[in-house]
Parts: sequence; C-alpha cells; structure tokens
Amino acid sequence: MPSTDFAELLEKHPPVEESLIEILHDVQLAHRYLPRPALVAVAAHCAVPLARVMSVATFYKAFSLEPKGEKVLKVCMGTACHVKGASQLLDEAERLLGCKCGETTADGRYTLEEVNCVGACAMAPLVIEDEQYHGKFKPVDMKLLLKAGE
Amino acid sequence: MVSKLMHVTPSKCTVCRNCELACAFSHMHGGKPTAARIRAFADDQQREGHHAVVVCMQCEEAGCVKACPAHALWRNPETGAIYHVEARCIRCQSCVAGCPFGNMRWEAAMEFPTKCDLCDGDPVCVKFCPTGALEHR
Amino acid sequence: MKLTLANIDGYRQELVTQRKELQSIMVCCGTGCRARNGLGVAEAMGEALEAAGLGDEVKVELTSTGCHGWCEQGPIVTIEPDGVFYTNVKPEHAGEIVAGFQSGHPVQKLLYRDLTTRERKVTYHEVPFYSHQTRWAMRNVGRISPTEIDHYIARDGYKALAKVLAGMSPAEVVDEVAKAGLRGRGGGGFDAGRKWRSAARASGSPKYIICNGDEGDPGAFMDRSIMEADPHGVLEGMIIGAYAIGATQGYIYVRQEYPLAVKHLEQAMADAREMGLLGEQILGSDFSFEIKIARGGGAFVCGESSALMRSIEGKVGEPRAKYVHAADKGLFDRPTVLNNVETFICVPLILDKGAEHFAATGTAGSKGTKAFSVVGKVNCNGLIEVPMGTTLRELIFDVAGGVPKGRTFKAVQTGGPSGGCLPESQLDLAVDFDTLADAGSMMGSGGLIVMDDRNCLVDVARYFVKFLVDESCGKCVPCREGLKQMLAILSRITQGEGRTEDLVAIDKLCDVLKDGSLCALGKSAANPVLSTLKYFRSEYEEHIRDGFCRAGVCGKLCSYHINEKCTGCAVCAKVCPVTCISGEKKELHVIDQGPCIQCGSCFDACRFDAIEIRSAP
Amino acid sequence: MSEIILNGRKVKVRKGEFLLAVARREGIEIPTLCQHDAVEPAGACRLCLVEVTRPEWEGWSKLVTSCLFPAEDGLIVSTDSAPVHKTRKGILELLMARSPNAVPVRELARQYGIEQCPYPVQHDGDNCILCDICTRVCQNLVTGAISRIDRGVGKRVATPFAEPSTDCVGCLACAKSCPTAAIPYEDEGLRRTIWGKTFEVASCAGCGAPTVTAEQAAWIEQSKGVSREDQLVCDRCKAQKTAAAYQKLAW
Repeated sequence: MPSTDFAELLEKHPPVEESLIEILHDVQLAHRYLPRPALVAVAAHCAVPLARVMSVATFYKAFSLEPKGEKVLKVCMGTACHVKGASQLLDEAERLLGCKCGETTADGRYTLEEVNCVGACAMAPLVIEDEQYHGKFKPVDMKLLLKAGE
Repeated sequence: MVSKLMHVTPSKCTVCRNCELACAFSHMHGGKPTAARIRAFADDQQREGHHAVVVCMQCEEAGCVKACPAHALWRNPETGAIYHVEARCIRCQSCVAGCPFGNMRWEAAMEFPTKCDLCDGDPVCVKFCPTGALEHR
Repeated sequence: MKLTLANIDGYRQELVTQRKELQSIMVCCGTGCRARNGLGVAEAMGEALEAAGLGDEVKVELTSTGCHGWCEQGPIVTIEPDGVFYTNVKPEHAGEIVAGFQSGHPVQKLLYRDLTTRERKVTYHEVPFYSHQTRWAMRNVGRISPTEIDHYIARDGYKALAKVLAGMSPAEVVDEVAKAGLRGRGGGGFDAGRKWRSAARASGSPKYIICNGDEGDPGAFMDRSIMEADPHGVLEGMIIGAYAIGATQGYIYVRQEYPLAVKHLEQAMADAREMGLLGEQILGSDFSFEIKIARGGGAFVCGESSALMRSIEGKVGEPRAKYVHAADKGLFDRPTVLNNVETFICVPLILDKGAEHFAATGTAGSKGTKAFSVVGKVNCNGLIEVPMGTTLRELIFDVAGGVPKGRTFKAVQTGGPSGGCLPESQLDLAVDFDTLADAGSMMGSGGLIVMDDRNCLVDVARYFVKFLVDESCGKCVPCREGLKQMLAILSRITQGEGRTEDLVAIDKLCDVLKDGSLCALGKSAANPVLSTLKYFRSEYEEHIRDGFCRAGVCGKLCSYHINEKCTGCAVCAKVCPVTCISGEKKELHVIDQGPCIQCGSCFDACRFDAIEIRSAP
Repeated sequence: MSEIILNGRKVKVRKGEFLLAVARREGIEIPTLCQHDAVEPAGACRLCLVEVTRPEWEGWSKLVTSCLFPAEDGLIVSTDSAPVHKTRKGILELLMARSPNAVPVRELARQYGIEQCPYPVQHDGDNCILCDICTRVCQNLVTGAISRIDRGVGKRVATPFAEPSTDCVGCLACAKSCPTAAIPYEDEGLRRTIWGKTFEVASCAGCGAPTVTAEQAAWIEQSKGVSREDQLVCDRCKAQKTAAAYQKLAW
C-alpha cells in the first residue's frame, strides 16, 4: 500500500503526539486494520519514534495489526451478557467457525472477537456482526446468523 | 569560574608516574596505574623536560557533559569539578566519545566511565608530585 | 443566529410557545432501538404520516430521540405532550399508530402490559418502571431529539449557563456546586465542589476540564444513554465547570464502542458553536471555551483518571500514582478537573434550581439522584434513576419487576469489576456512596447486575478476574502477576481441580492486590472475589469438595438430565445447539451426554421443570 | 525545611522530596527494582512501599511507593513495618513465579524469607520483570528504539515488529541498565549485536581499539552537537594527542 494513501488521513490532524490515537482510529476505520506503512507514516507525522506508535497500537484493543476477515463477529462479554450465558455463545461461535476468539477463519470470512460491554446491556446477551447488534441471543441462533451471512 | 584549576608544567615532569599511582590508589582501582584518571606521557625521544601529563581540565563547555544523554555528569560549583554520578549513568559510553581530550575513560571491566573529580577539591596527584609539575591553584 | 445573554430568554420563550401547539411523535433511535430496527420504524412513521395527510389544523412533528434506557422494550415510540408510550414497535405498526393518533384511541396491543395486573398502560407516567423514577440526570433522555438544539433550549437548556455568565463569579459557581454536595458519579464519589475549588486555586495555565465518557464498567450504560440522548446537557455542564475553574480547553473522552454518542456530541458541539454557546465569547460574554472529542481505544483502565489523561495525550493508558492531584498537575501536567458524564449533567440542574433543591434529595452523605443500570435476571432491564438512598430491594423488585420466570434471586453485583456481589440478606441496604462499601461492595458508576439460581458465583468471580486480566495495563507487579495467579486458581476450581488450600491462597493474593497495586483497578480487583467468598463460600466449597456446580454453569462439574415431568413438547430439542436431545413427540425425551456441551439452553427453555442439573458423570 | 519522622527518627527534608531519596540519604535501605536515577520514577515494581501516617488524622495510615511519594512536614514514615514487609514479600513471591532466575529477585526473596514460592514457578521464565527501566532509558534519553508491546500479562519489551530497528544505535544502554540482565547482547571487539541488529563498532583511528558504533556517533553529533571525528578515537589515543599538543605548546 503506497504511503500516499495515508496523506489525506494525516493532514486532518496536527503533527503532534496528541494526535496519535485519533489518527490510528481513522486509519483503523478506513482500512479495518493498521497497515505497516501507515504506522511508519504516523510516526513520522507525529514526530515520535515508531516504537512508541507500536506500544500505543498494541495497547488499545480498538486497533489491530492484522487484517480482519470480511465480517467481524463480536460476542459481548459484559457482565449482563455473561450472567445470561455469553460464554456459551462464544463457545458456540468458536465451534461453528472452527477458530478461536481473536482469530480469523481459514477462509477469511469471519474474525471472531469478544468485546467488553457495548452498553446495550438491557438486550443481553448480545452478538454484534459488523455494526449490527443482535440482542437476546441464544446459542442455537448462532447457526442461523452464520448461515444468513453466507 | 573562581574555582582552582589543574596546571601542568611539562618542563618539570619526570614521568615518575607518582600521579598515576596516587590516583589509582585513591580511587579504589587497586592501584592499577592503567586505571588512573591522570596519564603521564613520556616524550618519544626521552628528552628531559619534554614529558606531558594529561588530566581533565573540567572544561567550561565540556564535551562529556554535552554528550551525556542521562545528565549523569554534574559540576560541583564549589570545586569546579565535573562529577560522574554512577546512579544516573546508563553506560552508553557517549561521554567517552564526547571528550575530545581523552580524559573520559572507559573501565571495560566494570563497564563504567571514570574521570578526574579533583578529589573533592584536594587532588591527591598534586600532593604526590615530587617536582611541582602538577599544581592546583 | 447567535444567542447572547440579552436575547436567550426571548428566544426560549418563542420556542416554548411554538412547541406548545405541537404534538411530537418520537421514535427512539438509540443504540438499543436501532438494533431492533428503530430506524426502519422512524422511516415507516414518516411515510404513514404523509399518507394520512394530516391537515394544517394538527401540528405534528416526527422526531427521533436518543436512548430511553429501556432497550429491551424497544423500539419505543412516544407521543408528547400526552406521553403515550408504545413498546416493541415494528415498521408495519406505523399506520395503526397514526390512525390511533388521529382518533385519540391508542393502539392497545402496543401499550406496555403491567407484569402483575396484566393491564395495559397508556402513558409512561403509569408504567411502574418510569413512575418510580426521579429522572434528574436523565431529565431530557427520550424527551427531546438529541440533534435539535432548539428542543434542548425549549426545555430550559442553557438557562443555567446564561444565569452563571450574567451574574455569578467563578467562585460563586464553585460554592454552589459544593453546597449541593455533588459527588462524582463515576465511582470514586469524590466531592466535585472540592475538586473544582482546588483546580480554581491552582496556579498554572492553561487549565483543562475533562468529561469522562469512557464508561468501562461492563453492565453499566447510563453515560451512553445520556451522551446519545442529551448531549447538550453534558456540554452545558462542562462549560459551566470551565467557567468556574478558569479552563479554556475541554475534552470529552468517549469510548470508541459508542459511535452514536460521538456523532451526537459532535453535532451538538457544532450547533452550540453556531449559536454562540461554545467557542469565542460565549453568549457575548468575555468567557471563551472550546471542547474536543477524544475517542477511547478500548481499554478499561482508561476509565481511571490518570490513565485517561495519558490517553488524551496520545500515549499508552498507564495510570500514575496520584500523590499529586490532577487539580494541580493533570493533563499535560496542567491543572485539570475530570468528572464523568452523569456528574456534569447534574451541574446545569444545580445552578438553575439551586443547591438547596438538589441537596434536599438523597441521604446525608450522598445528595441528589443516581442512575442505575439494572440488568441481568430481572423483568425490566434498563436505566433507573432514583434518589440516593433507595434500597437495593426497591430497585430490583419494585422498579425492575423482580426476577423473571419464577426463579429465585441469588445475588446482585454492584460497582462493576471493582465492586462485589451481595446476597439476599443485604438487599435492604440503601444504595449510596458509603453504605455499599461497608458491605464489601461499592456503588461505583451504578451497574446492578442481578443473578438468579442459574448463576454460579465462583464462575462470576472468575469472570471478573478474567476481565481484569484482559484489561490490566500490566505496569505494576501485583496487578499483572497477581491477577494472573488468581485467574489460574479460580479456573482450577471451576474445572474441578480446586484444592482446599486454594481459598487461603486467594485470601493472600487479595491482600497483595489491595495493598500493593498502583491504581484503583488493581486495588479493587479483589472485591468481586472477596465478596463472593464472604457471602457464597459454600458454593466454592461445593466446587472443591464435591466437584459440583449446582447452577449448571461450570461445564465439567455438572450434567443435564430430563426427568419424568417431561411432556415431550420438544422445545428443548429445538434450542439445543448440538442437537443432542431426542425423543418421540409427547414422549419422554433424553439428553445424549456424549455430545452435550452443558450450555443449559434446554434448562432455560423448559416450561415443565423437567430438566435437572446433576453432578458430572 | 520541613521535618518528618523516619523510622522513629526526626529527619529534615525539603518539601516535595521523594521519600526514597530521603531514606537513602539517611542510610536506610529500601528495596527497588524499577528505580533508576536517570529516569523519572514509575512506581512499577512496588517494592519500595513504605507506610505513612499523619498524626493529625488519627489512625490513618497507608502504604505508598516511596519512589513517588513527596515528603511533607509532619509525616510519619516507617520503611519496614509488618504490613510493608508482608506486602513486599507477597510481591516478591509473584516475581519469583515469573522470573525465578533473575539474580536480584532471588536475592531479595532470600532476604524476605521466601523458601518456597506458593505459585507454579516458570522455571524457564525470562528474567524480564517489566521494570520499564530499559524502555524509559531508550525512550527518554536515547532514540526510542524499544517500547513495551501489548498490555497486561502479555506485555513485553521489543523493537517494532520484533525486527532490527532503524532507530537503534547500539549504545547498549538498555541492556546495561537492566537490573536483571534480561536483555541479551553480544559485544566482542568490533562487532556488537542487540535486538537482532548487528553493528560494526568503529575502530580507533590511532590504535584500532573499539570506540562507539557509527550510528551512535552520528546520533550524538546530531542531537548533542559533538563532532563525530572526536568520537571515533579511543580515549587513550585522544589523551596521547592531547599530550602531543601540550608538548608542542611548551616549546
């Protein structure tokens, strides 16, 4: 990916360390992960060493250094979801997708993640496919959801 | 700077190396003259009065201080000596590289730089110099 | 148009007069209702209104609101000013709603049905979930469109700001907040007035004011609801705070998991700027103040104020020791005040109605109201705002309708990962900053997660420790290494490999965490474990001694069986994700233990008590 | 000048001075693993905990990290009370489980009477205790080639992508300030390898002895304004040159 792709994203932010996280958010939104040239470009733009960008990019869960699958399936692990059986949902998703939480399926279709509460606790337990929230989810619904995605 | 400085008079030096020994003993280097923070150099042709003693001049704008990234070199305003603070040192050797006169020494065995600290204002080397080639005034 | 101290009251009067004649059909488009097609409902309502061709004589406005905080009933449609309250609305209901609106006969089937009397309730004033509440922080939540600044202004918005700028000195504002007894609603409960006073007195400039909208506690979502539904309220509180302490720059730190909150806040800021309520010379006065939004990065520890400030600075969110207060050295080492969303939104109320009014509600040490997110095993999952000092029992049983499906209450977890689990015997405790702490828990930011007999408390303790292991920043030894060891021990117990001496080891680890950790995350990490050990010790012992999880949660310590009560309805077989339940229709069904994954779906689905939890074979 | 009571003794302090510095000046030993005078204190290892009490708040006492706690008039400080000892011991047990081979950890564990670690010990665990000295040194004082990656239990120190870093100048400051010798490096003659990157050490123009890496010399020149040529000669040869200059001056 040519670094010029990031020029537009970078321009919107003043070249100071304070912008670092905001820029990474923008890159993550645009590319769904943080490509390596972007990290290098951000370091140069904010005038901080690459190592510092790396520690920020790996500290915050919002950022990913690996490309994600076509769809991201998140199982909410908030407390309300947990007491209503979220871990069973995660087990079921792992079983059906054949990959562990945090991984991407071999065919690259799904990345399975857990999220620590999205604040929709009144609809617990919750599964989020890309931006779509599915509330009051049951283990048996997982099969249908994944089938609908095919 | 009102503090006293080291003065070397080469014509008086006999390369007896008492200064090196005194320094090495007083700075706990087990008396190894090679570890001394002061060095006497004999003239190539062994001509009397042509020898030289090299010791830190506690420069106003010191290369060692400039090069040190950790601010581990600090000048005592009373004695005018630049001290090396062990606890602040990160052992990167920048000071050794930074001193253009060779007065910042690297103690390889201890992985540590050493330098003349004017013995807190009363240099031992001066006291042991039999000819007055070294003066602190 | 630019508002000034001279014209704002007139402008508001005009709005109020205009809106008086107006009927508003309000569709909730908060995060929860969107998940259930709230946007589709809003669109269908628009079409239905157009199709109905209401004449000029009826003035109607269709608008969307932010989150009401009762998402499980969503999408919610309300009709103001009467307060007609429709729940579970689908796009196809739009025509009926408009017809009902025209005829004055509400659509019965969409009205909320009371849990006990089974009666339909027409307006939300009659619904117990709302009628028991005192909504101060959530005064505008669900009542206005968050993207219409005029809606906010018409409901006395920016009135307090005008009052402050027209006739109060910064010190007077601080005094008023102090007199109200406002304490930080984010969990710490620190006196806001005191914080403001120290920052006002601190030397150093510029000064900063930060709104903490990180809301990391899993199970709590009042701040999301407020930011989404009443963003101007948050802004107004911050602007007043900035004036009081002399700040020129503010930040709102919002979780990136809350994109709608960011959107609404951004819109609100742009509108406020446009009207002279934010930016240079606010309301024509000498006071100038700007706000920026900083998105969080998905790190629970950034809810901790010093970590949050590092995050705004573009750094890794590692906390610092707080021996020097943020009021003296906070963001960029400058004097800083940090309060959370719910605290800031109380500020305009205090300045508008007066400190005495605010302080008259609540308890001796905790003034005003508090929003709680009552979720889990209760009938009404949602946000409930009540006066401080309301008991847990009132909250869970009177307002939230108690535990569903006839199951029994087991515990309530309060205060998020820093809080604890309290049993039935503690339900008469009044909820405020101090009482719960004495019982081994804390009020925290107001999450109340209710659990019934199908929840395993050892598993819950393990859940919180696992959560904290994931979220620990890893800077200090007790938290990073201690939680790792704690998780190993608890996992062992839930897998049937627990040893009696494990409980002693847990106690010891809890001490190291409490006394040795750097920040509140580690210091309070022991609470969920200690409180479950204190109140539910027998459950730990049962796991260790008998290898049995009676709640049927720890998969290796339980098995599911069908007894003779089975009617052969086959509901269990339908919900089984691994299809391991078989049996002829109307005959006794059987669970094949081999493929069974102990998910418990069958147990929860069975209406005949025919499924039993026994120890693992 | 203010006064505190340190282990029962009245001690004069400057307001705001950190308790650890005061104690050390008074000859009182407080264990630390993450403290280095060259960098700001971090409060990460938690071993320097001491107990502070304020007489005016009766019965109030608290464990605080002495490396970060500013001295205040009237403060009563105890550097080795029972709670202090107990918590330090608890922390050391955790460190023993993580890095049983780290010499200072073992030494302190012995001092605090730990005979057997109560947790499963990672015998092959690395010596890094995440004290953060190396990254603070590199980030704040040198070029920022290394940083802490990830968070929580997965936290570790590395160069970007765990590859040889373009920022690293091979000064070895990280490895040499590490209290547990957890950063491996090779430094033999004119070759030096650290963080997967091999450097050539410039040889002295006079005698061929190793001096500093060309990368470090360039960095010192650029950031500190010290000429590169002076750096690439060993101290002995530089001294000899100085001697020659003296001799020339004298005649």
